[in-house]
Amino acid sequence: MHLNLAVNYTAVILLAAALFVIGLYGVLTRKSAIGILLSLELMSMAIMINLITMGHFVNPSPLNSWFFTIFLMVIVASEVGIGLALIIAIYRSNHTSEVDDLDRLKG
Amino acid sequence: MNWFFLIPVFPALGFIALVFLSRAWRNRLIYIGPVLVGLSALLAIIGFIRYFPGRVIGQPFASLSWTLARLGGVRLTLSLGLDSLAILMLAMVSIVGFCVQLYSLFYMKDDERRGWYFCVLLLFTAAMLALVTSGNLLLIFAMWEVMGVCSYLLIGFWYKDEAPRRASIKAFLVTRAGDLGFFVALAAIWSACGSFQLDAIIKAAPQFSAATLLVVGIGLLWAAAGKSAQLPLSVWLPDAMAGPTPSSAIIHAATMVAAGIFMIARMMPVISLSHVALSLALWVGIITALFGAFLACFQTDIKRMLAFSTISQLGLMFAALGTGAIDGSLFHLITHAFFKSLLFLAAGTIIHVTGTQDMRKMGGLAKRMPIMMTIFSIGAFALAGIMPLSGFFSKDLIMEEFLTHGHPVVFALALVMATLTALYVVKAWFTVFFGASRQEKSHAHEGTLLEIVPTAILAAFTLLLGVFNQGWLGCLGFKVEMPTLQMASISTGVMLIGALAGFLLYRFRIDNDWLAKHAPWLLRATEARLYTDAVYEYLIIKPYFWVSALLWRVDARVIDGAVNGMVALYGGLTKLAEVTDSRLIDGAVNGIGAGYKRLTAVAWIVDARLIDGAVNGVGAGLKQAGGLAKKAQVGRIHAYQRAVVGAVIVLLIIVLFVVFVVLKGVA
Amino acid sequence: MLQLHGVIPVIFKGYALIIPELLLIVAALWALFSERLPGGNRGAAAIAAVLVLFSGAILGCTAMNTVLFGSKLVLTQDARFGGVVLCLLALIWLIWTAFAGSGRTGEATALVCFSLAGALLATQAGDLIILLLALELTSQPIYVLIGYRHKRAKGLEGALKYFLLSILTSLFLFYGASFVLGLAHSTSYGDLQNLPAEPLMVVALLFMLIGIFGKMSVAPFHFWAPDAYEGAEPWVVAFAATAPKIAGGFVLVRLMMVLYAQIAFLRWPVLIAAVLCMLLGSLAALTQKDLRRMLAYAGVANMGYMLLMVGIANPVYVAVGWLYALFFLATYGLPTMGILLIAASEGGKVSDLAGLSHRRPLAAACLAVFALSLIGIPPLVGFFGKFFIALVGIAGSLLWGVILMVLVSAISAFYYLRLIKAAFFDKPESAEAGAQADAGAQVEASAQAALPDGADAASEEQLFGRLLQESDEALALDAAEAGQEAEEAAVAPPSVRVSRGAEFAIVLCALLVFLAGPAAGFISAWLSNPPY
Amino acid sequence: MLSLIVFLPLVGVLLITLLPKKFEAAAKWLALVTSVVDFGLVIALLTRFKIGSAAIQFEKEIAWIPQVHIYYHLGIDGLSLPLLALSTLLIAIATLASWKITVKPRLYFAMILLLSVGLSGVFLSLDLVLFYLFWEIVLIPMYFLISQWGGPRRQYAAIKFFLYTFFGSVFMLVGIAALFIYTGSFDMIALRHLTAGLGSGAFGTVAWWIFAAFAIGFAVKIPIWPFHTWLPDAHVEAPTAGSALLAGIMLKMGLYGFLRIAVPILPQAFHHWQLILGILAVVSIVYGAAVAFAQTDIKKLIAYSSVSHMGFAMLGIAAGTAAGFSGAMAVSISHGLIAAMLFLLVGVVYERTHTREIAKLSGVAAAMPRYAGLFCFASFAAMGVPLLSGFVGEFLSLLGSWGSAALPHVLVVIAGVGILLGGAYMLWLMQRFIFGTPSAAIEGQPEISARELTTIVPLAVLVVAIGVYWTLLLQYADPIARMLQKLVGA
Repeated sequence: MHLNLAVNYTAVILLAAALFVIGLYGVLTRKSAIGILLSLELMSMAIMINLITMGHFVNPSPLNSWFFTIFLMVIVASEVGIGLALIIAIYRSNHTSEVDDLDRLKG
Repeated sequence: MNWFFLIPVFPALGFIALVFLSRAWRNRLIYIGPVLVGLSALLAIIGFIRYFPGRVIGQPFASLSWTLARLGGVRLTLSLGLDSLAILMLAMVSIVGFCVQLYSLFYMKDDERRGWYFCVLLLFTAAMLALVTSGNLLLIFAMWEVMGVCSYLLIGFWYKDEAPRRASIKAFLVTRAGDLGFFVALAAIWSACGSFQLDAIIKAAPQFSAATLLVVGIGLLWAAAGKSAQLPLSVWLPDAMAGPTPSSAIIHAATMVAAGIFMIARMMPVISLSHVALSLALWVGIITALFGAFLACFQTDIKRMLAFSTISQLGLMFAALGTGAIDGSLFHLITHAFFKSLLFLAAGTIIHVTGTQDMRKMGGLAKRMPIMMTIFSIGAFALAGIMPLSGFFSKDLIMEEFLTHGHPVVFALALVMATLTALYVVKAWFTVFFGASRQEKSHAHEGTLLEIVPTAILAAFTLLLGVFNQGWLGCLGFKVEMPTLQMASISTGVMLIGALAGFLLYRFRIDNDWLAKHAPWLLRATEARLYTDAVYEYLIIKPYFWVSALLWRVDARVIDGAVNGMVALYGGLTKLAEVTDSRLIDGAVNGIGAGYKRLTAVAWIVDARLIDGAVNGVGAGLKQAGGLAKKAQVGRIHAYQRAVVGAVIVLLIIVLFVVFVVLKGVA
Repeated sequence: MLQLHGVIPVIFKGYALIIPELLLIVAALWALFSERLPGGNRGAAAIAAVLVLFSGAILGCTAMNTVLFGSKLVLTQDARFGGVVLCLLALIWLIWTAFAGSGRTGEATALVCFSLAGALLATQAGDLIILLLALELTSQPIYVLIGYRHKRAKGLEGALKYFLLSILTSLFLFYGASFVLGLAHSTSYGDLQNLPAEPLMVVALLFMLIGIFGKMSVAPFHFWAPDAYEGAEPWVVAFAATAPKIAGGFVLVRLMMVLYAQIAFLRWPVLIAAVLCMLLGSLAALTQKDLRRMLAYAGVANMGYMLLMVGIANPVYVAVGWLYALFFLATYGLPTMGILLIAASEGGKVSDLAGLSHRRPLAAACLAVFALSLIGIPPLVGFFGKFFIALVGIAGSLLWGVILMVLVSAISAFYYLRLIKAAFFDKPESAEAGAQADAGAQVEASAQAALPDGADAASEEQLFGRLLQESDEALALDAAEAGQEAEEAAVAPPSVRVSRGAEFAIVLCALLVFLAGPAAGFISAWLSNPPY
Repeated sequence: MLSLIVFLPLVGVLLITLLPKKFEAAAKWLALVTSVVDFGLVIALLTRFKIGSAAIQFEKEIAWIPQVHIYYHLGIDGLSLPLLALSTLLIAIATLASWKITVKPRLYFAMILLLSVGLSGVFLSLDLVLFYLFWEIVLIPMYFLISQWGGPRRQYAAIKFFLYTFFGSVFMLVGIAALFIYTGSFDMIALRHLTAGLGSGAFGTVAWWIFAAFAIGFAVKIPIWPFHTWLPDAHVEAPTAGSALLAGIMLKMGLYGFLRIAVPILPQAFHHWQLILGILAVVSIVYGAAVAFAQTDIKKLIAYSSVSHMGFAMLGIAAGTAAGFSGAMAVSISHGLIAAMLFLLVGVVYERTHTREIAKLSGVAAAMPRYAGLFCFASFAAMGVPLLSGFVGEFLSLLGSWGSAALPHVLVVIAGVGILLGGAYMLWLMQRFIFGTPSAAIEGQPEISARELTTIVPLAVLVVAIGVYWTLLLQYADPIARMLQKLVGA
């Protein structure tokens, strides 16, 4: 049985874009810092999907887009590591990770 | 090099010698003054005799010129020229100067700053001598102003009290106001004929345009009016009496005030080309003459009376110049120099003896100082114009000139002026010398030798110049006949009427106290010098104080503010842009309560700030802008994120608009 | 026996390009484990300094082929200049830390070396993937560095803000890069030239631009900079405020070189950002109390000047514009680092600098040199930076931009002057400094000259007077802020000793600023036509 | 030779900085020696200078940044020689006048020498960028001089001075850049032909704007009327030597800028600007004189009088005739001497009484007769009395502006009234300050000391020398004035 794997690329790109915007909305509205971090991850997932689909158009071979995606995963992973460390340290020092309370630096 | 050019150099050397010394040394060396001026007087007389009978004015026997500078390629030269008018004026100035120096030895002998007095007097004499011999208008102007400085220093000699200080400033400023005219005339002459040499100017004068001639004419007349105290600028002379009397004798009687008349006489070939200038001189002259004579009658201070008399005599000379002929005015200038300086010196002795300048307190001095009385009388009667004395002949010549040049109205006014002159002279003569001495214990005594000799010399000249006028005047190339019998009788008659009126006024004590009862308005008018001072006070001096104070506040507040206001405006505009920008982002995504409260307030602040931005200056203006620009930094992460996303959206819209509307596609 | 001798030169010649980065990685690793290694923390910084110097020398002077890994890394002349400038900055920073670093300098050195490696890679990147990797490698260590003294809540808050906002903008960059990948069918810069003309390309390129702007703290995306820098230590900010921005600048210029065809529409967002930068940056910096916050805004303004050069459309002057944009980045980096290193041992506030000329006259002189260079006073290098921008700006028909720059730099002169005023003429409030009599002037002992009654003195004072005395209390401060001050003061004043080495670093930086001025000709010549 | 004159004081600065703390007092001797040697070099130059030619002499040119055509180009001619001599003389006198500086003397004298470097550089450089470089260098030492050793409100005055001048000079920078774009060169001498070649088509409007940029930069420095508000504050708050230098020579940099750069390089644009500059000049004259009249602080009065005198120089330039240009040069030199003398004299009283309020000072003639004599001499020179240098400048400026086609004659008459007003405030000052009964502050003050005399007498001698023998100054100025008139007239 031969699965018709003809993928409709524009649909996938639109999916990625939708995911990106949802992540963006999450970043803007989530009160807790961890929530924001999650939304950022969501946005990076969208970018990865987009990268993979773009692979189809990369002419010699899609290897480059795969490398791009893998590198992106590594980078986002390290970001999450640093981000969580920061949030935990903030939580420990002033017992809140609510983003809106952290507004001492201004002007 | 002609020896006679040394005449101005001697007093100049005296000045240089004295000016750098300490006060003590200067006071010891005051004798340099009379010696040097005497030397130059001697040289001047020898020069006069040697060059007598001289040629027509303008052809110098000897001249000396040197280049001051090259200006736009043209050589700017200065020159001294000894022509007949120069040697005559040299003689007059140096003789009067010598007499005044001698007299000052007595008058200033116990003043502890006499060294400085003689030093400035020497500079003044040098400047006047240089002016008289100068053949270059620029040199005349330079010496003209140096004399102004000397008169400022001499009037304000006793700087400790208030009156001399104010008088000296007034004198200097009014004469400099006059000099402004000279400045403009010089500028006009330079751009018209490119040289200041008198002969060059006179040769090129006919080619001048009418406008230049008018400007030069009026400019020079305005300068002469300033220096010779003619009506618009006559306010300084009466106050200038605050200075030492001998200095007034030479400055405000003989030389400086005469410099104006002399300069106009020198430049007459140019000025006579513009009839407007001539008639202006005529009428200003005669009105000033009347003004001076009229006020002189009401003066109680002897020096102030003499000052007003000088103003009126100068007015007469000015009017004589107005007729275009310079012989009458020059003749009167020479004679007036002698008898007026004589009167001032004599008045100095009288003041020294009686201790007061107020004539009403004097009286009965005839018995106490017979010699001084005779000398004073010679001067006074010459001024009044009594027959044998020089005053009569010079005034007569001027009267004739009015007639010959067809100015009957001016002639009549001159007659009125002559009567008034006779009136105040005789009145003063009687009040001072006759009647009971009005002082408690009058210790009046005869003048010392140092007072008698100089005044006697001047009196001698007053006598001689009159009778032998054809002689010495001939050297100027003038044909002067004796006054016709008819002319002599008219002027003598007029003089007698005036004298009689003067005696009657004295006899029946119709003086200021009487006036106070009967015509108080007249008394106030004469005291206020017919309100000429008031005109300056309220029209020029007070408004100027007010304007300068206003400008000073303007400068501190508005100019600074305006310059800074611009920046505040600039600050305001940028803030406006940012506020809308950040509101758009926050508003678009979701409103933050606190943010709105602050942002809406901004609208009010914006216009308040813009309106008085001019006032609060760049510091505050920028600070407002800076402070509000900081407002966008609210400190909350969400606000920043929304700002970022908002900016992305805005940029996206703008770029897409640019690409698809402006550039029509991406190609 | 392998012809090692043959191989080594090949290796050396072939892979010379990445040797600087490798050296930095080695330095970083050494610093990480420096507690137990000989030399300890400080030694690590010194070793790192030597290695950085060596890598800078390689980049600057050795002849090497300029393409590596199939044009993934391309060393053109601008990348070489960027490498040298970044290594110089890092060198000065490391020397300072080696002598005056406090606490865990080992970790700080490691983080800085990693970040520097990333920056070098970014300037040499010839491929989107490498660009992504390099930018993230540059900024991630900085997040940690900013939050370095975790005991102070402010530091962490600053770090978090920097972290979240920087990630947000880089995600935009990657999202744009993914579309560009699709459109250009390859990740290498070479293929970016022939992008198809469709709306998606415009959006993609804009997203990439926004990502880079976020890294350079350009105006609409600069919000993280003031808070992040205020939270961090001045000596941390010294590196954080200069290296990533310069790396971002070089990346932007290289992208512009590549995307030259699309400059027609790309220049508009750049110019808008430039205007916003100049206005917002200079005006907000006017009333700042905190030195780091002030320099953050000043940095934004300086980026604005640099963007002017990138926004030139006139084909004749575009190349020269890029060249002088890079030159200007160097003239911005050195003085900023110098000022922050001086402030590192004084304290973050501008008022802490008071009386510096008594305590450290040499440092005060250096501060004057840095401030005057940032104002643009000749003969310092800042003047030549701005003068070249003015020259090329007018030639490239950006007269309005140059006039705005000129006006804004006139305003900027004010807050830089406040630094000099604080260092030289202010009296330090602290008691022990009070002993030195005020150096105001011997006339100070005189009777106080009565203010002229004519002009009311209030208007006079209103101009700058109030700004000067009042600059310490900003606009209506609410109580929380005051509370914060108290807590801030309670923390012990920075216990950093001022050692001779640290002074040497600052003087070295001042010398560079001073000598670079007259040598501007040589530098621009070296930049435009490579000697080898 | 020229580079030696410019950079010799820099050697002095280095020596002073090396002085250890305990030899602080030696700084003033070092500065004095350096400045006197520098002045000696300029006098040597003066003797070898070929009078009567408008060409640049002692020229020296080295490539500095050839890529952008910037050359280290120095040269001197009739215009810059007198100004250079005046600046080196005033630096030497200022060093002598600040003998009593006890606070940080090393920094003080280093700043004075740095100022000398800047000033000589400005007057000698013939490359626009080099000119701008030295123009800015002058700002730094003056800022430090005012804000460290100044009066009570020195910070405010120093920053205001810095920002005003910087604001002006920043526009000049744009002007220089624009000029380079159109002509491709920074060399002042070559630019004269290059701009002529461009004709007045498209370049006409651009030339107008470039002239405007230069005019703003120089106007702030001269200062001309709307940009003058920094001058009174800077003068009042600067130390004695500082304000003597500021008034004596730094105001002339603006005039020099007009005569060296703006007028010869952009003559067509100058025609359009002549009337505007003339009106602004006359406003400066009358405005400066009027506001000076209302002052209660002597230094502020003299500062506003400088605004008025500089107005005359500007009128001379705006006239565009040979006499006008010579007048402008004469005013700049003579005002330099007179203003420096006045400020040094005020400094003498300030050092004794520590107050400059005219109300508190009166009757100086009784207490200090020789001082009073000098002050009267200086005031008369300021009033423009003939036989003193003040008259030369004002007379030539008015002469020039009367003959100029661009300026209406009424302007000259108003300027004449300005001279009268100038006399008014000077006399008013003398009456209150010199004459009258001695006030409490003046009573018993010691007479002017020998040191103070040595700072003032050379200036007085020069004022009289120029006043009497005009060619002493005009032999240098006249060839330049003729050349400028030919350029403008063409």
